[in-house]
Amino acid sequence: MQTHPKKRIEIVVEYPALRRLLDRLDRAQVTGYTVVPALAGRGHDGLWSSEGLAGDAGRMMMVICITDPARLDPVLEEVYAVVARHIGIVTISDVQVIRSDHF
Amino acid sequence: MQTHPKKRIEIVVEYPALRRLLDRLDRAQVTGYTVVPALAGRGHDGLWSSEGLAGDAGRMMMVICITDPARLDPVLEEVYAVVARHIGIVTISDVQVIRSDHF
Amino acid sequence: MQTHPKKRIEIVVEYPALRRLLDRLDRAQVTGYTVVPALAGRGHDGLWSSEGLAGDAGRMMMVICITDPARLDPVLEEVYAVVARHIGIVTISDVQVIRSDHF
Amino acid sequence: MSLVDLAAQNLLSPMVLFFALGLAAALARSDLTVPEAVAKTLALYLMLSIGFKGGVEVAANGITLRMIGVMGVGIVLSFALPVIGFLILRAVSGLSTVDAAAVAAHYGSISIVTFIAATEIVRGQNLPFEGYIVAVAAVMETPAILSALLLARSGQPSRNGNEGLGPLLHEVGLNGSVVMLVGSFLIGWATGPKGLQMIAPFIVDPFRGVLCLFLLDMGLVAGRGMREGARHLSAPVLGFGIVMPLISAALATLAIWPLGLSLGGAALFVTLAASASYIAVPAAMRLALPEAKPAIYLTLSLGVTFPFNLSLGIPLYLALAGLVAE
Amino acid sequence: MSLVDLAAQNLLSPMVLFFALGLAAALARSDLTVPEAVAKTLALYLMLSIGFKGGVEVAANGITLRMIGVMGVGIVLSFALPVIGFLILRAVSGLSTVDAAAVAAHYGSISIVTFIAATEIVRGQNLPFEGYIVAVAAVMETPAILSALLLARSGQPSRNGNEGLGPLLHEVGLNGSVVMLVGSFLIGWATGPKGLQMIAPFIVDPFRGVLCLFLLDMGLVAGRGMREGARHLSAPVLGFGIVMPLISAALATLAIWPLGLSLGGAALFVTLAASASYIAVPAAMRLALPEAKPAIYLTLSLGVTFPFNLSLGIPLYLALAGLVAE
Amino acid sequence: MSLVDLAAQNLLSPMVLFFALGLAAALARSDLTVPEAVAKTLALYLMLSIGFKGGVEVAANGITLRMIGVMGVGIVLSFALPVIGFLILRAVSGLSTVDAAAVAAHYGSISIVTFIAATEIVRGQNLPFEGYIVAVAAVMETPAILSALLLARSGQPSRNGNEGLGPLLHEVGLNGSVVMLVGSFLIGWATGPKGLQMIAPFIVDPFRGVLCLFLLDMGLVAGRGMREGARHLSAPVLGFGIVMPLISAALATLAIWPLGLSLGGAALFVTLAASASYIAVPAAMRLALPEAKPAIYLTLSLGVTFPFNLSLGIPLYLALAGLVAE
Ligand SMILES: Nc1ncnc2c1ncn2[C@@H]1O[C@H](COP(=O)(O)O)[C@@H](O)[C@H]1O
Ligand SMILES: Nc1ncnc2c1ncn2[C@@H]1O[C@H](COP(=O)(O)O)[C@@H](O)[C@H]1O
Ligand SMILES: Nc1ncnc2c1ncn2[C@@H]1O[C@H](COP(=O)(O)O)[C@@H](O)[C@H]1O
Ligand code: NA
Ligand code: NA
Ligand code: NA
Repeated sequence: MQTHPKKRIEIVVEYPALRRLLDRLDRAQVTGYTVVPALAGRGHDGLWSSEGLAGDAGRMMMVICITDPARLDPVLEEVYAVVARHIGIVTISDVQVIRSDHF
Repeated sequence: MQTHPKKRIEIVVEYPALRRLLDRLDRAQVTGYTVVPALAGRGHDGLWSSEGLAGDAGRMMMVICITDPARLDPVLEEVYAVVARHIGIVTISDVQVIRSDHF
Repeated sequence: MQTHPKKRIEIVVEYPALRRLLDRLDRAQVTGYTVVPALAGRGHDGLWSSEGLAGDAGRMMMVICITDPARLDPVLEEVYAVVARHIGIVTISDVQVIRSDHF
Repeated sequence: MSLVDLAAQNLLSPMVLFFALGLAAALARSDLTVPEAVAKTLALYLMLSIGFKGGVEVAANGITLRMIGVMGVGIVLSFALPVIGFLILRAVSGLSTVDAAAVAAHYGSISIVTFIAATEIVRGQNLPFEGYIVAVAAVMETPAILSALLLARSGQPSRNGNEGLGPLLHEVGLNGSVVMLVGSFLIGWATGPKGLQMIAPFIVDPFRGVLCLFLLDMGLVAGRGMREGARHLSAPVLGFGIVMPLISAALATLAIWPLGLSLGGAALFVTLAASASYIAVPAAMRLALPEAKPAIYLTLSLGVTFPFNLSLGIPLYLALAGLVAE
Repeated sequence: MSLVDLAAQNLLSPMVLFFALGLAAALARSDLTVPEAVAKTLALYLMLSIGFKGGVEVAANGITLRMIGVMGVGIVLSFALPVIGFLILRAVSGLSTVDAAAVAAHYGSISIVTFIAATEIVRGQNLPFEGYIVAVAAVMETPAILSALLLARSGQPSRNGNEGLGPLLHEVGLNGSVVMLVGSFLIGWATGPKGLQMIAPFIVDPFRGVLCLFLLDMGLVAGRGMREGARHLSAPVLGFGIVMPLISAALATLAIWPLGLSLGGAALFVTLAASASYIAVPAAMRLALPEAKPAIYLTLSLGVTFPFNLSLGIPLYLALAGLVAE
Repeated sequence: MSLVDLAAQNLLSPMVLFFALGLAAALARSDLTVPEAVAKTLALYLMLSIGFKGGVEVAANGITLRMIGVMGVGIVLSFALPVIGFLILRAVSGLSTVDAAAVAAHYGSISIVTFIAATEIVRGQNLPFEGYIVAVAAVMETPAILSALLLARSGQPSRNGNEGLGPLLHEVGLNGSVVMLVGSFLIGWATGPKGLQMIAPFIVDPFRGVLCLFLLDMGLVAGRGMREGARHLSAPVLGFGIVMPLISAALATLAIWPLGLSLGGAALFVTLAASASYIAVPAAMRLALPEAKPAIYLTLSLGVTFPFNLSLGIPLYLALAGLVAE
């Protein structure tokens, strides 16, 4: 099958900042994103786990966004504006997709 | 450590079509797959969130399948047969594994 | 934006072995990791699903760890020490990050 | 009690108010949510409870000819209502064949939560009702799906192709909510009042409170759906979401006339006909008619028809039932 | 009953013991956990129940001038206490301006679970209390957040920049737990004792048992926090977690004196002032002051102040209230 | 009541029927499921409730020499039964040393849900039983794991190497379900009947209904396991899943003879011996003996022995107990 190169951005971010991050992605006009729950983790800010939490502070989410290489930089800038102030990380990788027009 | 190249297929698909997708993967004789829950997302078909849903329509799942590069095309064809009709996306990326025979 | 190459290790492992795996990652002095729940899957050891399980045996988790290419091998050795004896798989891929010092 | 009094009293019940709270919270973009795992379990609980209690009453009263008659009428209505709905939609709305068929399927099938809300209102008026109405609800869930598939195919060359009707029927018939409802009904039937007594503190006493929590969740989901889905609904489609239940109710009232149901039972039967599925049918439509847009049928069923039925519809159906019941 | 007897009796209540069990299990690194979805739902349940019951009592007793007075005092305290806390922290601890402001916000706001535990203790002494105290709890949740923001900005040039106060107020005011508490209060008010009777087997009878399960979970989370977060807390900060509640309690006792609350009501009011938020404020701080370290404020509020209040604080506040109540 | 009557009555109880419903649904590939978070919580609830109630009865009756004797016999059995099971498996099945040891561990340990189901049956016959039997259940959970490890090592050179016994004992002893059971027992003991009265509407009244929901879930999981795991079980292994409980029951009946337990207590003790773990031991085996195939031990314990005990086993053990009880 013919495939087309895209970029996959993977963001791990604290839950209270999620809505802001998604608003930023909308603003950057990405064609879509998917949110996956994270259960636990460790980073510079220490260990965390969502087990037993009744509130939102202290939970993390993973957001995956497939975007065109040409639009990577503006999207990263919006993402970075949120993640720089909040607890979280960003990674970028190369992927292939089948229907290029979808993204 | 010595590693071997494989392909990683990542599929985001609506929950009601999950069983069909997995049957297709079985048919394509992949050696395995892993299903990860998705919480929310946006795409051409709009925003969705699984929060509060009592039914299955309106939820999405993420399926990850590691496969041999040589068998990528037949697997993609099976995957595409489901995803083309349903709400969902497919991405392919390069990965390395340690035990080649496992996949 | 300037980006730096890192390695992304993705591990699917049975839940009872998770604590050991994370201890090993700590021992290998990775800067962090994220744990994502898996819902169901299939591999050489057959089908599994966490639906309805009251206990921990029979569930799987996905662990994602971003690490420096220079430290990939020692990390993989620790990971392998756990996964070789337990149900699970390991894949490695290339990613880019923005802040190199964070990892 | 007059229809207006009944409606007013219903609007001020904790059930309706918790639904309204959820609706308002979602429309105001509050982050209030009920976790998915809990929403699913509350639905299982409601079906376990309503099914079990229905079965216990059948155990106490036995199978009657009337019961079989009512079930038969229910099945016929579930087959027939989608055809009427489909024709109306094709006439007045711009929906495609497939979308019209998918929407129509929801209105031929039933909403178990609307039904449960109606049982609480009926009980609040101290009206007894036939326990087997739960079984009627169960048999009315799926025929509408078949009707809709035939209607959808009428409009287009068969390209459902690779997935046959067999697997679909299996998936729909063994859908979790159907299994839970029917299974609990059979267990209630088998164990009778003695079984009920054993588990009543779980399935009877806290029932209404659990229903309030579930309705809060439904309000949240409906509100979110209205926010996202409203732009997919044209005025004629919106109107359909109110008018179709009234048509279904009228037909059901006529159909049930000769059968001599009690007032409570007739009100519940009319409510079933007027209600629109929001769990089983949407999932079936995603499988059988994936081309149909879920934003239309989900928003209409959950965001328009359900609130209408819960607030004004059920009191009205009770009044309608009064015209034909014993 | 003497203070010592009351404290001893409280320490042996199932509530406190289940919290202790959770704490011990987490400190011993047991893998006991309550799933997140369930913990969230238990919190919703507690707020639904406490809000609804409060509303029902207001329905029965009407709005009084005293009620308005108590709410006013509560709002003033919620604004003022963070200032006091902030000044103390800046004087005795090495915390940065932002960290001190964030910690202080928690102590100006309230903990609904501490409040609920106090209602159970008050009820255990057969003391009635004013139903509107729940509304007081609701209005005391957010003013402290505003105070803290102003305090934090006093220390640094405004770089909160791109996200204004408007969206923040929206997110805080429509926070799920606030909506649930206030919404249930209003529904209880609207439906009154008749509504309560309908859902009492769900929201009243099992309430204490559910509270035990929730406190077990809080113990688990608090213990985990103590294990991870202890190294972030210096001795002065730790001390603040005990002393600040006492200061707040003393001020609240004085402030409430002229208002003539019942003994039960006064004890609950003092408890509110002395309690520290652990759900709404932490989430608001992550949005408004992301530079503040959550390891400090979460560990202090949940790992130090909450256990202190639950075990020794509440009996003490009840004794304090005895000095000024009618 | 005759054994046949008792078995028939048990087979028609809501508990057994809900388990059967789950089993049937899973075997028919229905998509009915109980969310994992809820299944875990139902298990916690059952352990909280059974532990607390046991502790309350010990508080009422005090510690007796008999209690210590029964606990001692329980510990000895938990150590000894795996040895017997292991020898049988090695003789009749083709299982490897490690697989045989892992399976045997499950049969030396206990199943708390089987125990709970037995308490309901015993209670249904109006038979009182000793409250401390819950503590006996707790002490019988882990010795079997140690036995199995020694057995497994007997067959192979020690390559468990890098992970010592210490961490394993910690993980097993502080396993969430053990902590919940023992902790609740101690809290029940500390608070006594007064504590029970406070939370009875949560832990006593709805108990049986919650048990039904949990058994539905166990049926679903067992059915799924049977579908996937059946091909891993040879005829001799399947037979072991029925015969071993009978052997354990017979030995327990003899062992308990001199101790003068009540009929209810003896029936529960025999049930404990005959039951096979399906939560604590599988998790321990994944850690201690990862080479052992979970498809074998999980399928056998949950898919064969549990249904047998729930339906026919418990009535039989009650009859057995009748031979030796006071
Ligand atoms: N560009 C994207 N990046 C990540 N996930 C996406 C993207 N586009 C779509 N998705 C996911 O796939 C689902 C279906 O996409 P669609 O078919 O475009 O509505 C969305 O709801 C998202 O969860
Ligand atoms: N090829 C694969 N692609 C994705 N996930 C896999 C694959 N193989 C195995 N897994 C996951 O790893 C688990 C254990 O694999 P195994 O040890 O082969 O049974 C499986 O149950 C899957 O969840
Ligand atoms: N190297 C890493 N690999 C994977 N996830 C990470 C890594 N570093 C941080 N994370 C995730 O991002 C969260 C926030 O990271 P930090 O801001 O470093 O505390 C952590 O709690 C982890 O869940
Ligand atoms: Na209908
Ligand atoms: Na306070
Ligand atoms: Na046993």
